[in-house]
Amino acid sequence: MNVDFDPSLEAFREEVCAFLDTAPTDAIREAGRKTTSVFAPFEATMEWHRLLYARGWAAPAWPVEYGGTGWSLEQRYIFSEEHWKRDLPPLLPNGLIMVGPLLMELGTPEQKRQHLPGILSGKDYWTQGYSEPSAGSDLAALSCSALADGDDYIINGQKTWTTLAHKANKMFMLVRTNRDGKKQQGITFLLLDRTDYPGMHIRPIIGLDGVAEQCEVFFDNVRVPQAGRVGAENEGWSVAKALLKHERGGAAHSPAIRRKLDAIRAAARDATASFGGPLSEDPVFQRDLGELEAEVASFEHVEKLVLSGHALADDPAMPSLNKVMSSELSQLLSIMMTRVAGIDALPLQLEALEVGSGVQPLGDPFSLVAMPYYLNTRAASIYAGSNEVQRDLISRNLQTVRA
Amino acid sequence: MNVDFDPSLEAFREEVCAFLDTAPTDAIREAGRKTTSVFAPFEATMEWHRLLYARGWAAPAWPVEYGGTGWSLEQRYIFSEEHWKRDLPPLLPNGLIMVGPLLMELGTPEQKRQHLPGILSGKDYWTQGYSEPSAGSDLAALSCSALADGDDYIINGQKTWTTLAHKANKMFMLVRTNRDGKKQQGITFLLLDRTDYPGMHIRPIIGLDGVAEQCEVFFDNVRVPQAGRVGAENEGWSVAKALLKHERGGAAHSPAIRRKLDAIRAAARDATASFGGPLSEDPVFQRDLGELEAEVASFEHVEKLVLSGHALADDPAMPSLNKVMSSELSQLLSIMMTRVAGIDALPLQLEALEVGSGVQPLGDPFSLVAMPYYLNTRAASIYAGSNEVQRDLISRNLQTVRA
Amino acid sequence: MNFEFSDEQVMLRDSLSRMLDQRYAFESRRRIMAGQAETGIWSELVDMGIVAMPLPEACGGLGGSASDIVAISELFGRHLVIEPLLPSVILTGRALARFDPAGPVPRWIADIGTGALRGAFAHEEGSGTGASSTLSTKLYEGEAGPRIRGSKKLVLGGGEAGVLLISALSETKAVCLAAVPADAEGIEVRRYRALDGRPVADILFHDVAVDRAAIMAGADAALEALLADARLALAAEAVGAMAVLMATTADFAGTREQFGRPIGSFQAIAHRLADMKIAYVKARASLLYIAALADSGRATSRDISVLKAQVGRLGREIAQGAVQIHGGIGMTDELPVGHYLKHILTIDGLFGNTDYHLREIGRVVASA
Amino acid sequence: MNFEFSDEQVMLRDSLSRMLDQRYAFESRRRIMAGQAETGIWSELVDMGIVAMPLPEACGGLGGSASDIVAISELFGRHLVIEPLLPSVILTGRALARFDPAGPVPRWIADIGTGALRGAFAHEEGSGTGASSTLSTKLYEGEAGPRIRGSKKLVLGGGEAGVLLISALSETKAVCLAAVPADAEGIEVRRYRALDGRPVADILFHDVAVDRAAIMAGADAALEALLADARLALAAEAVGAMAVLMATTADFAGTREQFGRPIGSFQAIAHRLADMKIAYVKARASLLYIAALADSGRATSRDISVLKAQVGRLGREIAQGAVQIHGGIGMTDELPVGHYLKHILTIDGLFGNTDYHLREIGRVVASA
Repeated sequence: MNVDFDPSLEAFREEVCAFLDTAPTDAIREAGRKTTSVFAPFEATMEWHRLLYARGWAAPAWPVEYGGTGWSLEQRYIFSEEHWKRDLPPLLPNGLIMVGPLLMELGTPEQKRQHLPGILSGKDYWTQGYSEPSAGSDLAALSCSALADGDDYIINGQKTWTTLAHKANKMFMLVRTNRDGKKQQGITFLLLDRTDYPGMHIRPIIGLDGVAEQCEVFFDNVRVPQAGRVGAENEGWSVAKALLKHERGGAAHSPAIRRKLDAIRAAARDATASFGGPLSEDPVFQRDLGELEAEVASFEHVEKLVLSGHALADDPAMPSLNKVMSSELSQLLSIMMTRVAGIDALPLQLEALEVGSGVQPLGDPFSLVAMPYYLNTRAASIYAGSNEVQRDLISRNLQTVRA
Repeated sequence: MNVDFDPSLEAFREEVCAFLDTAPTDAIREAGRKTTSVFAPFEATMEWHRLLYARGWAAPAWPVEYGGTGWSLEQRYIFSEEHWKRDLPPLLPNGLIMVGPLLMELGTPEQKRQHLPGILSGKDYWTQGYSEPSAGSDLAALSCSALADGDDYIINGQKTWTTLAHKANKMFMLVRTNRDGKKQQGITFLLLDRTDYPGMHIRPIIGLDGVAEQCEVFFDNVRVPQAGRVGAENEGWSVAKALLKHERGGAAHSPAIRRKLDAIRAAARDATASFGGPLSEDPVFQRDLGELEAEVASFEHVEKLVLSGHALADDPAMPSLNKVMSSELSQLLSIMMTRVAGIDALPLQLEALEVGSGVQPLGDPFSLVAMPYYLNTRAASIYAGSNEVQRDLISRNLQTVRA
Repeated sequence: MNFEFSDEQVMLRDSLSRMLDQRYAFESRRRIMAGQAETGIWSELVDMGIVAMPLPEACGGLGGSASDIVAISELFGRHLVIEPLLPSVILTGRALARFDPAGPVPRWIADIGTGALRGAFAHEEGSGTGASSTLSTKLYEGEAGPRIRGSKKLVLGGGEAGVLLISALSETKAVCLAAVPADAEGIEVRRYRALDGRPVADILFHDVAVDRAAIMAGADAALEALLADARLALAAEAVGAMAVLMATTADFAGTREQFGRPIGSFQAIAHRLADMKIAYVKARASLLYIAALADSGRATSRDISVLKAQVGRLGREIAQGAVQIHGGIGMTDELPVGHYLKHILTIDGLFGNTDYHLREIGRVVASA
Repeated sequence: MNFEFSDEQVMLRDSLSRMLDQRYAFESRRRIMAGQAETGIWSELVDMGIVAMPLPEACGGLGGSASDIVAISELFGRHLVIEPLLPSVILTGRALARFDPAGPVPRWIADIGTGALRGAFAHEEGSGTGASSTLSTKLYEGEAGPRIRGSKKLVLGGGEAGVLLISALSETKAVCLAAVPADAEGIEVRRYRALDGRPVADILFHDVAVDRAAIMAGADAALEALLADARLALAAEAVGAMAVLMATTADFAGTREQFGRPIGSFQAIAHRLADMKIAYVKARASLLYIAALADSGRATSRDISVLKAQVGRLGREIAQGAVQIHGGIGMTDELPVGHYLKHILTIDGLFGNTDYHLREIGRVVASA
């Protein structure tokens, strides 16, 4: 056994640190500190995307031929660790982690040529049009339809939970092209090269945290080119499954989670316990922190075993295991954040949360983000396949790895 | 609103206390202290049953005409409270709470005459023959058969989890008399006036806690009189449901639970915390004790509301709610007991646990019972309708009481 | 024993429910909170006698008992009512009624009872516990009479109040209560809204002069009573909110279909709903039992802590379950679900959260 | 990074597994424990090199690493093996190898390595934490040389050992380790079994004379290493036990039918099994990661505490789930399930339980 990253990677780590310490603008750093969601504040994060692109580091997971870094899994872990340690905003995932890798696998040469450069450079932002009001966990029940008409499709229907659709200029979506047979059949995967087609209407939805992160998108006879279809007509379900593989096989979550725990520890040293003294010295807090630390550590260990290529990585339930573990750890951490913030978590401070608003928060920066993060993170066990669905999947793969 | 018992009951309480303080023998008190199950040590508990019978108090819930006390619900609660406060062994339930009240409701005059006196006096002990290896939560799947033959039934098959069958001289059971139709049909309820019929074989089962509390009973062409049938042939399922109503409508559980918490509090004052000092002054222990206290208090409040005739008592889910709450509280308390006992809970001390063994335990009496109680209490969420089944039932009655 | 509301309480609850159903439905409330609709709710509450209810009869009130407060507050919770009954009447009004009736105090009480004046209780200084041991606001003897110096946070209704009831320590470290007009010199108010939309304020007292007749020295017991009232009323609000979450989530799970059947027919959802019901039954039983105890004057601080801790813990369990079962739609501002969650979380944070009260219970119980 | 067992470790595990499958199946174990069968297991373990494995090469051992100990101990846990590898070799033998090689010590180590002698580590005094700060056993200078006075509890294999390794405080309160023959005058042994059937003993030391050559003064680091070994080996046993519970419970749920279908097809059971798998994956990942850390000499006491706490907590979750899913049959002594539960609970109680280690972690982490 060997617990270390390849020692040659220390030089790499230093190179990463040097850039991350100097390149981000104040607005980018502010956006990082005010990130209360998987989706960091849009404008500043896209600015950071473009700076990383200029450095050649926008796509750690992409192969070099498409402008990626060609980094190993270990390098990517190191980059992620250092990125999180500095509270920088994570790049928005839909292009880089979802549709980009999908196009590399299944896109036509023309689709790759047309879309990959804009994803890489941060010129374009893609929203995901999957869920519908009646098709959530049961995604295959979707009914938003596309009717072939010449070289086009005509789309009618509605999508919902289209994250940041109001900021996006591109959209990938699933549409129903056939109503016969099993509901997983008759679904087609489409790329929309604009989000302002005539007949498209985007309505932002205010979330629990007071922020418009999600949207509804309505389609009223929207005519889009068939050239945007990925894979064959009616075979979009398998395209979506291929995309899911990329989404879930993506970056490690533990550096982000570790960072939240570090923020909690730091805040606890400044906070006062209910019964007096620094919260960090309160035995009850210490016990609960100890439990969180143990859980975070075990999650890191799982991810590092997977990263190292341990047999655990081949467990067919691993994507679901990781999703449940990471989402529920995030939720536990978010509760602990509100607990450490105490009553300073109770003011509603939407303006102070906006990047560049210049509004001073009532409490400290940690308390400012605690409750919005808690509220936003309630969704972590709902989106991307609810945790109930994930547990169903895990329960179908109960064998344990012996090696 | 009014929170008090009827003030006139104080005299009653004093009368109860006076008897409970003086009547029990040393063996009875020892049995109470060594009770680690719903089923207290058999011999001493039956001795206590007979002493209470002599005082006229064996059956607080029975009507006077059958030799019961005729006490109100409040009087019964007071009796139970004082009984538990003194760590006396609870009387064994199968006769007094289950088959006795059932016979009052559905038994023939002859069955009442034959069986009720022995139940009341403690001469007889009844075991329950319901579960079978393939019929646990799904009790209606039972297959142990009874074939009518003249005035008799001939029984073939097997029962399991027949508590204390090896100590019992009577048995009530469900048998299959018809295999057609729905499985709930074709079941018959039988009383066996002996447990030593030719062809009956009783095998005690050692439990997790090392004690033989449960048994298997095998029937090989056992001939029993049809006179023992309660209700009509093939209608035993509704008889069993009537019995269940008595079982669940029975005594309050909160006095027993409160008593366990009191024992924990007392033990914590003598125990040392991991980091030094009395455990009772340890902040982490205090927080966990506070949570237990709050849960116990809420459970008491639920039972007192039900006792007072509050609308909550009419909630059709109340028996299931009470079963889940009381069983899971018992389990939480049992875990806390092992925690307070610390390493003194780890020795296996079967001999010291026997009433009258005279074997000194390695640690204190609290530590002696902590682990056996924990182990035995794992069954609380399994027996009498597993908690999974109870939650199914609760989920069918989700309306809440407004009054 | 009897834990039912009295006939009078039931009648009052019925008419209050009717009024709130009509006037304070979720969409109306949204418009009211956005300042898009005039609210006449407060004056309706005055007309119904609800504003005067918590005050002693000697002060022109209706002598409301603990269970009266619970009866009303539970309905406030069901409707997410943010009218200032709690800060103005239940806290400030009832506390002022314990002062010597001298100086401006009787007039303030009378005006609070008619709804003409609003009061607020400026107590919190940051610990979140409500414990008097955490006070650092000073009541001291200035050159021209008593003055108050200190800062208070998260004062419910503090921005709209005409009179402020302040907790402070005297120069001998004795707990005092003092009342001042909100427009007195040296008072600096920063208004904002709490998570659940309640108007709150941080208030600085820069050596504010206090009328000697508006001071209660040796106010430990009065403060304890005040905190018990606050916790009881808030707990009732929380239980009211839980009832709505329970009912709407059960309904939703029974009608929302995924995979061709109601999601409530999936055992994972069904059992979570069962756990929510268990939580609700416990919380409501404790509310009614402890209200009855309080009516008889026998609710200890341990009992109040049990109630506050249970509604915090069980309320969170129910609210988080409700959001999860609603799925994406439960994450939006458009549905009431999230507002109830935020209401319950806000209540948990006021006058001692779950964790604080559990430790208080443990402290008392372990050594008892 | 690499967290797989080496080829050598895999080979050793394979042959050990084969041996235990044949010779230590549940029914054989039951007979062995009831004294109804002769066990040749210990001598087989000697022959396989497993007894010598944990000892340094300089002492005639095979220089086993932390991951070697984990590789073996995990299989011991899978089979509920109660042979004294842990007390005799991993604890006593390895610790004695850190003593100055003088007096009887080298001979004891050699005999432990051949299996001819058994050792036991007499450390626990009642706190259950393993912390040296809780020691009160005294090592003092008597008239005719050093002596030990004190009492120890729950000494694993203490009744069968020929040599006892004792932790004690010197007259200057320094932590010492000392070894004495178990038949020395003044040693009083009370044998019993722990919950999981392990033979244990309480041992009183009535001013027992100690060979000065068998004392290690200033033994803080040695004791820390000893405790780390103990915790790592016990954690590995626990993870082995969890694996069996996970597999047998999943199998049971897939075949046991109620209501006309396998109980594992009910979502409540399926999700509980899913949670058990999550727990197992976490516990095993931490075991392998921290074993690798220990191999490189970089496992801190925090890491060891994380592992011990996780196997305690997650092990209990899995074992309780296994009993519940098995239902009535899971409550019997006849099925292995309950024995694994008791094994896991016993492990949790040794050298610091979950609660203790979580607090230790929190203490270290909060101030770091």
